[in-house]
Amino acid sequence: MTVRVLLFASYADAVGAAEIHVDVPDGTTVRDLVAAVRARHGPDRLPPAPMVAVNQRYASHDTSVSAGDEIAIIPPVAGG
Amino acid sequence: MTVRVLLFASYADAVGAAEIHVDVPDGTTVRDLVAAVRARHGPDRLPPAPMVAVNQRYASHDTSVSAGDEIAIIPPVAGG
Amino acid sequence: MHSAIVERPIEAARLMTRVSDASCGAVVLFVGTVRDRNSGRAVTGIEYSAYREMAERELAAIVADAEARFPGVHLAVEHRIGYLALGEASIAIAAAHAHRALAYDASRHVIEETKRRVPIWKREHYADGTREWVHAGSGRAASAALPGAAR
Amino acid sequence: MHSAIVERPIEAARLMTRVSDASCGAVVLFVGTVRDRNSGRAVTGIEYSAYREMAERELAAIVADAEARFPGVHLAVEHRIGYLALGEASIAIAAAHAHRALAYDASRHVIEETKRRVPIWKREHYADGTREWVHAGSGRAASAALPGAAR
Repeated sequence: MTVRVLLFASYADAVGAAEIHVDVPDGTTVRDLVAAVRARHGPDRLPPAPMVAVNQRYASHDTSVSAGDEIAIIPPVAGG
Repeated sequence: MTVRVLLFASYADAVGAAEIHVDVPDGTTVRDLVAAVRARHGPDRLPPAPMVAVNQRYASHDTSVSAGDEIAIIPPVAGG
Repeated sequence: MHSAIVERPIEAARLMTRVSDASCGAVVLFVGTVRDRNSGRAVTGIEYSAYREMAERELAAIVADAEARFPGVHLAVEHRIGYLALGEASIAIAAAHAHRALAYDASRHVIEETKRRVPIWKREHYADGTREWVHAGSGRAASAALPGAAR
Repeated sequence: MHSAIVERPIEAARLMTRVSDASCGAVVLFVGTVRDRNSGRAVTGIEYSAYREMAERELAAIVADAEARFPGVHLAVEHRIGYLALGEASIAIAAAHAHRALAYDASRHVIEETKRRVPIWKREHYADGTREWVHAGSGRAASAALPGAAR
């Protein structure tokens, strides 16, 4: 399946895109998805265990990902 | 000597004046002055050990009072 | 730093402007207002009175102490006296600092010290037409005959 | 309660008006502004960006949680995004309560939670013409190549 992944701030700069599409097997986890992004774009572009949101909620790396999900890889936040 | 004593808020209401003049011996203390005021105006008008300021600073009841001092008997404060 | 006892409405926005500068990333404003109930009674307004010269001196001392205790904080405080209607501000404290923790702490310190030691009193006016001096901490209005420390 | 991510100047006075009512004797306003130095570098402005839908959701959740945690508090919060010049407000939090302790505590809780979990980022612009993403807590700007959690 193809999963849409949003990138923000320093991660978007590092990868060179604010949105990417990643091919992963059905039933993949957040952990596997992050590994696939790092393999494709370079392991120096993203940390090995970044924060991830699935459908706009913070999710653990064990969460299963479905094709329609909105996945976001989230740099350390700095609001306020 | 005659000492000028300021009263405020509920104490002024209780004594019926915002300022009184009290005759006390030279070298009297705040404690003696308060006792003199209570003796003259009625012991139910003021508590036995109210807060007192001498020349606009909180003072202990052992403080000596001079004729020119500005003495104030201060009800529990309620600002803010 | 700025502190004053005033007899006009407090302009909180002006106090914030006074304390803010380019080095301060955090401003905390505290505003105390007249509320409609106290100890279960309907309040229509509060009359604040002060031992004015001493109140000004104590408020200035509190601000100076706080600026020493919380280095780098900028403070501006005004306390209003006279008759205040519901919702009107009796006190406003603006505290600015490069970092928020010190702005919050200084603000809180100033309001607590003000309530503890500035010689200001308030008489609540109630919906039933009565009015009574309020003694802080007791949570009750004081009787006229035997106030304060004797209770 | 009110929370929003906005792309216009924040009107802090309006947030205070929103939370104030006759039952609230205390209002605490926190304003975070762009300051002129960070980690020893001269800053000229900050560009805030957000994962906007999620940021709105997180901010609303923080406010709802705070109103449950501090019963009786009224809250209004806005966080601005886009480019902000020195002194401009990035966030304002108004907290009103009958009693000051809860107004202060709720205000502090909302700013700490916002900094902890709302997906907003900032890129500082420096006097020397460079700009860098800032990672909160690190106190340092992030390198472009290896940001955040890996450091």
